[in-house]
Parts: sequence; C-alpha cells; structure tokens
Amino acid sequence: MELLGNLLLIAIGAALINNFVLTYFVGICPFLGVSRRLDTAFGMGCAVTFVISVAALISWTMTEFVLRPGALVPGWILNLGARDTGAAEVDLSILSYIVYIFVIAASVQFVEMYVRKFYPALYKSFGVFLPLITTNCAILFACLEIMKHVNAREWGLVESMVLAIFGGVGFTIAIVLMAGIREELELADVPVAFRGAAITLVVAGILALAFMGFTGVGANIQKALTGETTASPADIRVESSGESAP
Amino acid sequence: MARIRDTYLGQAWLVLILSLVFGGTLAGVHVGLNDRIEANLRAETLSRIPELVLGDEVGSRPDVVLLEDGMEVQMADGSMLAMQVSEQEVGGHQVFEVLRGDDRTRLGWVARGAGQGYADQIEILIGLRPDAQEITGLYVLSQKETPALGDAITGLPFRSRFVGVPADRAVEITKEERAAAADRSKILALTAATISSQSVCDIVNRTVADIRLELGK
Amino acid sequence: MMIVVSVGLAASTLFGMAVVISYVLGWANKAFHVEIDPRVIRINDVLPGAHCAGCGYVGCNDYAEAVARGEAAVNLCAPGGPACAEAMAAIMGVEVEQTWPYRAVVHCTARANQRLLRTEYRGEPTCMAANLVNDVQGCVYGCLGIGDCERVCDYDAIHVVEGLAEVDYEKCTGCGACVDICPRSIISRIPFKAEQVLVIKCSNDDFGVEVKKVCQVGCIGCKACTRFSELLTMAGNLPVVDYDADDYLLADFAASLEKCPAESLVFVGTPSRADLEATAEEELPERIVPEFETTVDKTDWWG
Amino acid sequence: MAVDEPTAIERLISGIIPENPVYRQLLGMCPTLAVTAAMKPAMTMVAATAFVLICANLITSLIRQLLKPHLRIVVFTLTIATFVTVADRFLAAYAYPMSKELGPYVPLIIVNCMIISRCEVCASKQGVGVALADAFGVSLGFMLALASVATVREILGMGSWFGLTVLPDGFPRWGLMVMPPGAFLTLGLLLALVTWFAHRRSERRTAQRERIG
Repeated sequence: MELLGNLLLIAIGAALINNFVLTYFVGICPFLGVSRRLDTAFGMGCAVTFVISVAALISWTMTEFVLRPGALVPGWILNLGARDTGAAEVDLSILSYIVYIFVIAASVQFVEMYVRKFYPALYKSFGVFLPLITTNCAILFACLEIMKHVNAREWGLVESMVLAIFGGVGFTIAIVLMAGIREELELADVPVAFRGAAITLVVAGILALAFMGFTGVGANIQKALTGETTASPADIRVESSGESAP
Repeated sequence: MARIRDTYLGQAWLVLILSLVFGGTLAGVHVGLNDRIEANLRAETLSRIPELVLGDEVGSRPDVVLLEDGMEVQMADGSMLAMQVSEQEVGGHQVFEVLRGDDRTRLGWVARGAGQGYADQIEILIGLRPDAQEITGLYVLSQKETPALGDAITGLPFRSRFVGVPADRAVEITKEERAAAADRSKILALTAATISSQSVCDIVNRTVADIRLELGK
Repeated sequence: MMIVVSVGLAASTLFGMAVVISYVLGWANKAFHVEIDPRVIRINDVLPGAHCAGCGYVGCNDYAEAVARGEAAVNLCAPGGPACAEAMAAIMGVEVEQTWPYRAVVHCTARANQRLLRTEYRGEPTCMAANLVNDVQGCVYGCLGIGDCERVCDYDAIHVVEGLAEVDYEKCTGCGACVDICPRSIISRIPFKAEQVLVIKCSNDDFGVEVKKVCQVGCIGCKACTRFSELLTMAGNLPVVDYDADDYLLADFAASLEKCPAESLVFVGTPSRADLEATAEEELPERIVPEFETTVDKTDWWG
Repeated sequence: MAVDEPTAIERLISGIIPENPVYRQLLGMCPTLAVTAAMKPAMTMVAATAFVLICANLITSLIRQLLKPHLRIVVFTLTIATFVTVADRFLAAYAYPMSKELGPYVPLIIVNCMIISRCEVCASKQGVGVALADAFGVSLGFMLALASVATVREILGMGSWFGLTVLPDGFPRWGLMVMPPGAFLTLGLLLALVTWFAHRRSERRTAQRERIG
C-alpha cells in the first residue's frame, strides 16, 4: 500500500499540483509556439510524453548504474583495473548533465528516423515536432528530477517512469487547454500590442493561477493515504506519562 | 584510411574526440572543486548549530569559524567558545551532539527533521537542551511554502516562539494570543499560514518523539 | 594518482557512450534510410517557403514532393511567380506551358450606401462574427465590409473602401489568404489571361425583385448577357464566365456589357491606358495617413 | 556563403535591443520566467548564461569547418552541456546559497533555445570575432530582459530590490508576483509594452516616409 500511495502522490503531483509548464516553467518555448491549434497541440503533447518516457528510462538506468555516487559500474571497473588503489567511492555524477542531454538528443534522432521509416503518415502529422523536442526543457527537467531522487536513493525505476509519464500528461493537459483558449482568441478582438505571444502569456498566467488551486492537494492526499492525522497530542502524552521517572 | 572514414564511427569522429576532451575537463573540474562544494554543504548546517543550542547567549547569526572537527563561536560577550560536533544517526534522524571544546561537556543536541508542508517538503533543524527536555532553537533549512505568507516560517519571530518549549509534550497551534502566552506548548500560528505553521509543528513533534527517548539517557 | 584515475574514468565513460551512440545512430541512419528524391530538396530551396497553400498543397514541402513525383504542374506557386516556375521546370527538365497569374476577385460591387435594409451592427468588428448575425444587411450573399480580408492579406493588396472590399491588382499575388478568410466566400481566384478580365461582381443567387429589395446594383439574373456571348452561361440566377475557352481572349463582351441592367458585369484588373487618360486631369484626393492616437483606436473598437 | 553577413558591430548592437533574445525573438523564456523572482538570482543566471554562451560561441566558431550537417546539433549540445556543468560547479563552489536558490534552472541553460540558436545562426557560420561580439550582444540583451522582469517582480512581490528594501513596510507585499502566475503576467505585459513601442515607432516611421514620399 505504501508504494502505491507514493506512486499516486508522484503521479498527481507531476500532472496537476506541480505541473511542469505552469509551476516549474519548463517547456515554455513549445507551449507558446505550438499551441495555436488543438490537433497540433495534442500531437505535440503525445510526442513529448513519448520522448520523456524513453529519455527517463535511459537516464534512470544511466543514473542508477553509472552516475550515482558509489554506483556499481565505476566501482566494478575500478576494482577490476586498479585493485591496489582502493580508491574511495568513485563519483561520476559530474557527467550527469552531459550524459542526459546526449541521451535525449540521440533518442529524439533515433525516434525521428524510426517513425519516418515505418510510419510515414504519423511522421507527416507530428514529425515536425520531434526536432523541436530536443531543445525542450521539460525532458531534461524530468531527468534532473529523477537524478535528484535517485541520488538520494528514494526512487526506483517505477517511480521515475511514473513521474516521466505523468509529467508528459501534465504538459499535454496544459498545452491542450491553452490551444483551446487560443482558438477562441482568434475570434476575440485582441489589441495590436497584445497579439501573438503577449496574450498567450497573460492567458497562461491566469491558467497558472487556476492550477495553483491544487497546491494544498498534495498535503491532504499524503495525510489521507498514510492515515496519519497530525501527530495527535494524546498519544505523545500517554507515552511520556508512562515512564516519567528517568 | 578511407575505409575507416565511411564506417559509422568514422563519420562521427568529431563527436568522439569532443566527448573524450570534455569528459577529461569535467573530471578535472570535479576533482578541483568537489571538496570545496562538500565543505559548503557541511558548513550550511554546522554554522547554524551554535545559534540553535546556545540561543541568545550567542545572539542571532553569530559569526562561526569552522575548524577541522568543530568550530569556534563568538559569544555575545565577545569571548570565543570552541565546540566539538559529533554526528550520529538516531531514530532515523541525523543528530549532532554539541560538546564544549575544553571539557567536552554536552552543550546540547541538534536534530534534522523533514516532512510534508503545505506545498512541498520542509526541512528543519531543532536545537535541544543536553537532557533533551526542552527545545532551545529552530531553523528552517529548505521550504517551498507560499511566498509572502507561508515563507514567514523562516523568519525569526516565528522560530523564536519554539524556544523554551518543553519537549515531553506535543506542540500545538493556537490562533489566540492569550492561549499562546499562557501555555508554553501552544504556539501562536502565523496569520493566513495556519497549514504551514501546523506542518512545522507536526515535523517538530515527530522528530522530537523519535529521538527524545535515546537522547534523554 | 587519484586525479588521473578519475579523469581517465570519466573521459573513458563518456567516450564509450559516444562510441555506442554514434554507432547506433550511424546504423540507424543506414537501416532507416528513406530515399528522398534529391530534386525535392532542390525544389524546396527554390520555393519561397511562405506555406500559403496557394498551390493547393498543405505546405511548400508537400508541393515540392508533388512536383518531384510529376503530379503537380510547375507553375502553381503564386507567390513564387514565373521565376520560381522556370527554376522548378529547369530542375524537373520540363517545359513550362504558358501560364497566367491567379488574382483575387471580390464578387460584390455594392458600396455601403447601395446596400439596403442595413441595421447598425455594434458586435465584434470582424466579418466572421458579423456573419453569424442574420439581419446585418438585406443581402445575405454580399460583402459585409468589416475587413477580415484586409487584416489577413500579407501583401496589403485588399482594402475596404466605403464598405466594399477592393483588390489592388498591382500588389495582389493571388495567394488566396482572403479567399479562405471571407466568411461569405465571395472572393475567388481567377486566372488573369489579360490585363483586364471580365468578372461577375455579384454573388446574389436570388431572382429579380428579391435582389432589388436588398441591393441597388445586384445582378437580378435576367440572362440578357448570356444571349450576346456563348462564353457566358447561367448557373442558377448568376452568369458564369468560361475562362478556359481558347477563344476567350478574342471574345467581344461589349454587347453583353451594355445590355446588363445592373452594374455587376464589369472588367476588373490593372487599369488600361484608356482608363488612365480618362481620369488623368482629376486631381487625386490628398492621401491622409491616420496619425496614431491611442491604443483604443488601434483596437478598431466600433461605435 | 551569403554575401551580406552582418559584421561584428551590427551583431553586437542587434543583440541588445533590435533582436533582443527574449522580447523580439521569444527565445530563452524558461529562465526568464523561472529565476526572476528576485534580482540576485536573475543576475547570477545572466552571468552563468553569458559565460556559457561566450565559451560555446567561441568553441563552435573555432571548429565550424569540421561540422557535418547532421551531427551539428549533437556537437552543439555537447559543448554547451560541458560549459554549463563547469558553470554549475563553479556556482556551487563559490556562491553556494545562490546555487541552492537557482536549483534545477542552472542545468536547464543547456536546453535554453537562445544559446543553441545563437550557435547555429551565427557561430557556426562566421569567424571568432563576430561570434564573440554576437555572444556579448545577446548576453546584454538577455540581461536587460531579465533585469526588467526581475525588477518589477521583486519590487512588487518582496518590496525590495537586490535585497535592499525599497518600499515602506506599510506597503503590502503582493505575494502573487513571486509565484508562477506573477511571472507569466509580468512577462506578458512587458512583452505587450515592448511590442506597442516597436509598433508605434515603425508606425511613425512609415507615416514620415509617406509624407516625404
């Protein structure tokens, strides 16, 4: 029950409470650029969700086995190669940023080639988004979140994948909502100065305001799940009166 | 030579060379700066300890000189006090035992606690008297509470409300001024940030409950 | 010693990863290679890349692929014009047939004052919104004159003059942006075989007296013009000009023109020399440019 | 090679106002929104980004002949990632509180579209001098943009500027400004202001040309 509760908390946290776009400000460039029409926005959302999961999978494996301080592979290589140095715990976490971005760029290129070869129709509809995704901050942000938790030894593969997928879902929710609003904006009489990105930002601000309503939800779910109400004074007093004599 | 050139690796020779060079430079930077960063991390927690343990004898934000295994603190009356700090793991919390430099008498304890706040995790340091019966100080290490409302928990007014609170009874939140003044265990909540104040009290209660028994001996 | 080990380890890890990734990408490049016709790339370079869909394809890339496959004619790119057509023909090694530039034509000729049963419209100042309101003006076919086409045109080639959209044929490239935006779709793209082309400037499909009730100059569908020239045929209550007929250039429409009781049968295009001399002495109205006052006006807030 | 490549000075000047990376090219929005809750983190981010941009532009323009078209992006990201890691480590070592406050946004400079676009547009085509001038210009432009947003948000949100209290205590602190919605709204309104100025200037210029013409 504990694992499932934790997963639920991560999922809702990534999708709604700490929405990637509206709270952490990652992935703003495609959010402003591609949210003009509903279908392209949804296509972009799915593409980002797919690539985020692929990148999260690879980056978790890299972090867990290579980049984490005291990970298996460097320790193993070290013992193999230079047994006598008995070097202290080897820490390759310095390489993490470069490895993540390398993995993301490579996986996006690989996916683009694969989709162009085997699904030309799919490629025609949202193939144009794929190069856009390499410079999308949301993907690297997801990898960084996973790295932070894996380094602190809190998360395994399942939690990382849940964060990635629901992060992508959160991104899709935000961009589809914005696309719906922007299509209405076409009919509205927007002042000249506000046309284009300015009105989108203002609307995004109001959307972020709405999403801020979710902030308290995390704490309440945590309380509901772990069944622990606030440490009620009763049980503390019982324990202390039991053995008041030192 | 031409044959190698058109193999898969041949085409990407620039990427290979760059990755080799960059890997090396990064490792160099890492070796150069790593211990400095370690020191920063440790310093952030250690520099808070005197203030938490000695409270107003040292005054808020004293200047602390970090030595190899301990530190020197400038007391309110100008004299320098040497202190040793030993780190332990008690009841699942990182706990520092603070000893006086010269005669190694125990000055107090500092425990690290964390819990779910209103928006995200809150991490705090709690100072306790040597016999762990009373809280001598509180410091918020990290929080993401609502700015201008919840983040007042890092302010001195709110933190000083915990000083002198008995550790054997749980801490509670009240809204009225009078109740807080009457009973030390009742903490006056921050206006419009009750959940944040309540979260801090929960964390304090849970941490104190976890470690009070061992430390008391 | 420790430094050498960790630098070596870091460098070799990254190097190993680079080797694996470039191998995989190199292999994928070969295995998933989709042969793109090199001509498509060269054609794409020639095309202006405005993605205006004037050629009827979703974007320049689609049009380039269609041309490379030989399905599409080389001269469909309106913004590109003849230069682009020749360049593409050279790439494709195909001879360019005689082509005519497409231009936009507004099928309505009634000024605001000539349109009857008009009620004062104070809603959203866009044709798209005004079109939803049913009795803005008597004629349900004609131009609303609020200027959606004016705003969408990238070449500043269409302006609303006295409530009616007028095309400036020096600037119009026939890209079709106005054709799509007009909610009443009364703008069409017609091949301009000559400097001036005969056009039916009315789209009111009713007959006789209903037209008269709503418009002073609309075509009442009397079929007079079709009797004097076989190139004009009736479709419903509106005549249609057959532009593709090969003898179109020689046909003489003078008779039909003079017989037409309304003003909707008219020549449209860049003014011929005769017209220029006719109006030479008339001095031009002084061109006043709106000095920018406040943001409120910029939002063309109505009323 | 296109014949009219902009010279170093043109690149420098255009980077600051005419082609300001944030207000005119709409690049680098993520950091502009994320770190401008206060001036100090904003300026630290500008310093880090400037360092990365200048070094990346330098390296890219040095190796621009060796670049193969399809590997271009991978090489750019590698160089940028290295310099960002160096910057991140320096920040953690010498300005630890600032690095803690910026948190995940320092590594996010890697995917800052502004840097990659400068590398692609300018550095991979022109000499070192022009690339450096362009990097300086764009960094100054980026600084202006971040300073403008951060000033508004910090003064309204925290009543201080660079940490020094500016507004009297009586003035209520507008917490929303420090939170995400405030970032979106401030940038949106400032962007509208800039567009309005540019629109007015070009409007006046065309009006003048009309009168003369």
